[in-house]
Amino acid sequence: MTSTDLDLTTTAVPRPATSTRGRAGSARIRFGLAVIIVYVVAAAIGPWLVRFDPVATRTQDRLKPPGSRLSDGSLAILGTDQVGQDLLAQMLQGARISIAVGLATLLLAGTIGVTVGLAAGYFGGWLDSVLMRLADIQLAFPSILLAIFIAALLGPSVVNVVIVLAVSNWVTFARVTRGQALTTRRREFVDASRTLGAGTWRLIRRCVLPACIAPVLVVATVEIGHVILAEASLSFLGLGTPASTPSWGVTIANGRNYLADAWWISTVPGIALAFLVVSLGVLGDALRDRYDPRLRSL
Amino acid sequence: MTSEPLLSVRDLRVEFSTSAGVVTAVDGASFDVRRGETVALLGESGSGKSVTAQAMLGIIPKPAGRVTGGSIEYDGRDLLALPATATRELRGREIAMVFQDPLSSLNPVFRVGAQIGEMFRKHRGASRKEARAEALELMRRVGIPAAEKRLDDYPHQFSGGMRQRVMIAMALALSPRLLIADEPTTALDVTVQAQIMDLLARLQDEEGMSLVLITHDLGVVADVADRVVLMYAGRVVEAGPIREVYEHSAHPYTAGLMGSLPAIDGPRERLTPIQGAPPDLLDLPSGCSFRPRCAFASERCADEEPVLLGAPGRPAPHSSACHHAGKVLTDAP
Amino acid sequence: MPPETTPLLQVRDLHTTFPLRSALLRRTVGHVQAVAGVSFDIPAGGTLGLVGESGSGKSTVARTIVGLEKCAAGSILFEGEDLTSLPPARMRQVRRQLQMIFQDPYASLNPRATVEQIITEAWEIHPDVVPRDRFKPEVRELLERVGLNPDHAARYPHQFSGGQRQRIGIARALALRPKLVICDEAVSALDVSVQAQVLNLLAELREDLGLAYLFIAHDLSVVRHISDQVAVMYLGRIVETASQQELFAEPVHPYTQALLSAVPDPLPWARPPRTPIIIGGDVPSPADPPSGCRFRTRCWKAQDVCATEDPALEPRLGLHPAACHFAERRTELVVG
Amino acid sequence: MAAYVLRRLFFSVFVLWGAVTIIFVVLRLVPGDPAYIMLGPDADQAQVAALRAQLGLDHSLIQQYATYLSNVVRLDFGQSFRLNADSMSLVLQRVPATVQLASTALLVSLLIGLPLGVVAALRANTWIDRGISVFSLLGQSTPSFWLGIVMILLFARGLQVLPSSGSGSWAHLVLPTITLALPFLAILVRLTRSGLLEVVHEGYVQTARAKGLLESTVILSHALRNALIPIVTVVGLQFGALLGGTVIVETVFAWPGVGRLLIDSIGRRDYGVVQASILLVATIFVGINLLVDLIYGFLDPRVRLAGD
Repeated sequence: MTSTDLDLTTTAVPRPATSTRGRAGSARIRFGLAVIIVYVVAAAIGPWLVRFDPVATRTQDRLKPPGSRLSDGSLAILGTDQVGQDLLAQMLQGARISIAVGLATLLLAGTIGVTVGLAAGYFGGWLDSVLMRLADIQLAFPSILLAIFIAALLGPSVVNVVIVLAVSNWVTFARVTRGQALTTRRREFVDASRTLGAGTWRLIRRCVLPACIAPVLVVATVEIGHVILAEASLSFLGLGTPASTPSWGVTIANGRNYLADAWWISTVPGIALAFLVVSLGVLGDALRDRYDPRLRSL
Repeated sequence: MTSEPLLSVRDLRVEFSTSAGVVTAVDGASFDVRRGETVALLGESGSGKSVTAQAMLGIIPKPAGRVTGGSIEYDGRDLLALPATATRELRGREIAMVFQDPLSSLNPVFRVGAQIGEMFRKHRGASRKEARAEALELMRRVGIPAAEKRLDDYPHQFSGGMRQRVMIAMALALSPRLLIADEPTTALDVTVQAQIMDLLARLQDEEGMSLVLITHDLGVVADVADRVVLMYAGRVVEAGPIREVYEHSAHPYTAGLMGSLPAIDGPRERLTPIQGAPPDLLDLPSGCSFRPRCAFASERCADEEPVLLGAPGRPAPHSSACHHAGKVLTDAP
Repeated sequence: MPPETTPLLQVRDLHTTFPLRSALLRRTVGHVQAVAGVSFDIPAGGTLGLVGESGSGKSTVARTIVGLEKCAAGSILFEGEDLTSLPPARMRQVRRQLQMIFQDPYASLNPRATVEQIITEAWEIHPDVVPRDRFKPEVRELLERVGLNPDHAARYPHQFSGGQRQRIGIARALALRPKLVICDEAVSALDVSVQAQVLNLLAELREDLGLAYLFIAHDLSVVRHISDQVAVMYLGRIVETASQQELFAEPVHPYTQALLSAVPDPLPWARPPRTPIIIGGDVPSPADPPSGCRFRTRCWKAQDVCATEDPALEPRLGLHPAACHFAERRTELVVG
Repeated sequence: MAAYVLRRLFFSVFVLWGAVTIIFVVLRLVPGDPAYIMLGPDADQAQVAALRAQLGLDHSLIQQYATYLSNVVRLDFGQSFRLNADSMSLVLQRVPATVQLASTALLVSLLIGLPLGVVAALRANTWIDRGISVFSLLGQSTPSFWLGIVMILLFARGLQVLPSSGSGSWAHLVLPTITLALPFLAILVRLTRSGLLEVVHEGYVQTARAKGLLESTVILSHALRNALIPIVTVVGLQFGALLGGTVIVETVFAWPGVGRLLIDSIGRRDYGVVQASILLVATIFVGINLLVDLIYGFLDPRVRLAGD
């Protein structure tokens, strides 16, 4: 009965007056989206503008610092690597791979995770116990180790990276979806639909699934940054994408041997990678603050 | 009962910043609490009664909420003008509070004995052993059976009624002169509510302290309160001795509340509820906030905000903030 | 009740249990009897008030009748058909005449659906009730019926106040043209002023549509206001049942007497002073109910026999049924 | 409490069994002959046949699983053909180095991360909070292998104040520790901040204020103790990421730990060592999580007393 009195104080507290700032985090959302759009556009059309040939080697253009003129008269804005490849071209190609791997992994992990989470959360009982124990085992196993193990056996390839990362990332989606399904299933409006005679499928489709969309999207935004980082880590270890499709991780690993002579090979792709992941993090945080503050621990 | 007020709230204003805008939760509330008396602070959702209590204790959640005007004089000192350390010293020692939901109000990770004993340890510098003995004594006083055994239990191991007794024991630890109870029985069952109200009345009698009972339930306080202060949309709309106010309501809101209550005896009649919904604090009407729900409303009510004045033709301490108080009094059954 | 009319709803010896799981292997190690043998009738157009405190099982009774919980034993006869043994297709047909209004006006409406979608869902599930092209006018009519502005059909629940939301919940329950509506604490979450509005609306609807109610509440004044018959529950059982007039004027079970005595009275000065009955303790856990009479642990009249012999719910003192070995008339509790 | 400990112990064993089984399943799921994959393309027929016999590949899948389990229980992962030694003892030799690195990183993270998180929460929405949040976001987003390289560039090659690789002295420990600790520390800051912000609006914190306690007592005793409860679980799980991170950090800094052995063994297709390393790290992780569960039970009486 005093709930409104209390609501007034509790809901008001976490943020200062937002009247001057518009809706929660809209500036951060705009920033994150803008950066991501730039990356996506660069990844999509960049390789068309700056040609990249994975097998070309031009020994006369090896290890040129950023801003150098190359033997064919072109300008290497970000310098060249140990075989004379233009670093910018390589990075644009890398962006394409990172984003593609990230999206494909998310789609796969998300589909598996949401399905498992819905089943566990909605039906409960032994199905929930079995699925969630499975998720617990998965969580109790450091995911990068699992990824390393599978990748070591499967060998480096883009498809394998996606599979490996999806296997180690579905749990987050499953847990969030399960939690949401569980709380939604217990809400009175679901009971109300049941008293009207609604069947299981209708309840999942009309009541439970819509309630899961916002948190799943938030998780997806946060997770895609993690996935891109993990992909780069695997590639750095030589277990990710093969040398013919050099992702940022591969380029950074290659540059390690030339740190003394060519610092840019390792540092520049790292900055690009970190900036993308930071932007995804900013966007994810802002979306979470706006749509689902309960997911803070992610 | 001396007439000298222990606590005197004057023109209190409290604002909250919410995502939807700034809300005036308390808008110029004034009332007194005299020594040893029981005052009921009555109101529905959004009336500002709980925020008023928080302001009295100096625990308005910051930074969203802030007191923007008025004074709260306690024993001659303005609490709002005192430095933070001074008001903190008063809390627990002079003014104590019991909250609505005893489960969330007790710390789940500490034993109840330690939570009660903390009052003695932190305020009086008592040793662990002394604090424990004091806590035990208090638990017995508030009627917790097998208190020695329960001293080392955690809040989740208690029932709702027992938890509220623990809260009361904690509040009474340092024999405060003013106890504020914010909806102390709302979360409890009827039979347990009767136990807690009985306990509060007994303890007040023993301690001779002043008691402010905050509630939405007109019936709960009728037996125990000396005076009642009714709030609506952050303002005091009617105040006076409880029987006088209940039996001769001089504000249409009070009269409406009385008409909304189904009776426990006598013939069953159709209820005469108040029209409309409780006020939206973000979008209050001009003049009298109750105007849109009021059968007596006139043009004057839209233009001029009514102030708290003596109810016409009624004995002195009864006041009402209504331009049509006289008509309300004569029209009532 | 005259024997020639079959009651609309007959509940006989209803039991509802919840499994109690062990922490270690999550195996079922026992059962909580939330409802332990409850029987009552509701005639067409009648209202039964079911009162009790938390843990009494009153809400579980409601949820079991509408099929939200599984019935462990006993029967639920609706117009003579047993809901516990009907084939699924017939069940859907019967159950739709039995609708529910929920407690929480915030949680009981899907926040992502408009008022129109909330109400028409019933007709989508049961396409024979209202043809699709009649949806809009029927929604308007229903909204008007429950006192809402029909132009607000496209709004979302959060745009309404608590009382208005509860009206939407009532409209949804009425969409399938039920004969029985179960109100599970339907007014307890509302402010006093709004609660009275909704109570008046429920009374109007009963008169206009010939509805029967199972009205569940913890507030005795509210139950008294709306019910014809009243049953008092304690720990999964009915301890006393009578007509509204008789129960409030001459309660014979100690628990009912204590409940009545504890009802807050806004005008105590208007009647002779009464000695309140304050019972100690709390409701015991339904997982481990006391032997014999379940109320004996809090009863001031309890004797040895109460621990060994479960008192039957049968007419006592020539009055109405009560489950107490030491039933006693007490009229001073309420001046009638 | 006893029931709770027993429950968590049971679960730990269950998880280890699951990890062992996952390795078995993955090994068998990969297309091709496991013996052939493990030995690599340049192995001769005799070697393959010998390994097939050792793994029991001629038997049914269930028998293979039984053999595998019994080998694991006896810590028998076979001989390392490349290094000519028992696989498990090879791994065990490397454990101290990894434990040293991981525990230093954990300690550093806790000592810096928790206080930073508390400060950020107490100064929520001020520039201090924003600064800490930006730091935390950067820490979480910076790829650790890259950070390691940049730090080698800066401190080892540029300023020449710290060694770039290898182990032996405390100076060797500095850069790997920072690299390994940063992401973990960042998460800790964030969890502490949000956890504390969540509980400061709880009723019991209001009660603590109403009791007239010092603000520091209110926050550090009443609020933080409750905020720690969810943090502890997540910290336990995130410790897995820290252990995984050792693989990368050890590779970057040529730190002679299990992680580097693992990567080297993958390169050499020395799968006995690979399995042994992974299972060992998994065991450490499960052990840590058991410890975390016990701390959790200690912090939250509701969990501890649930079984009683």
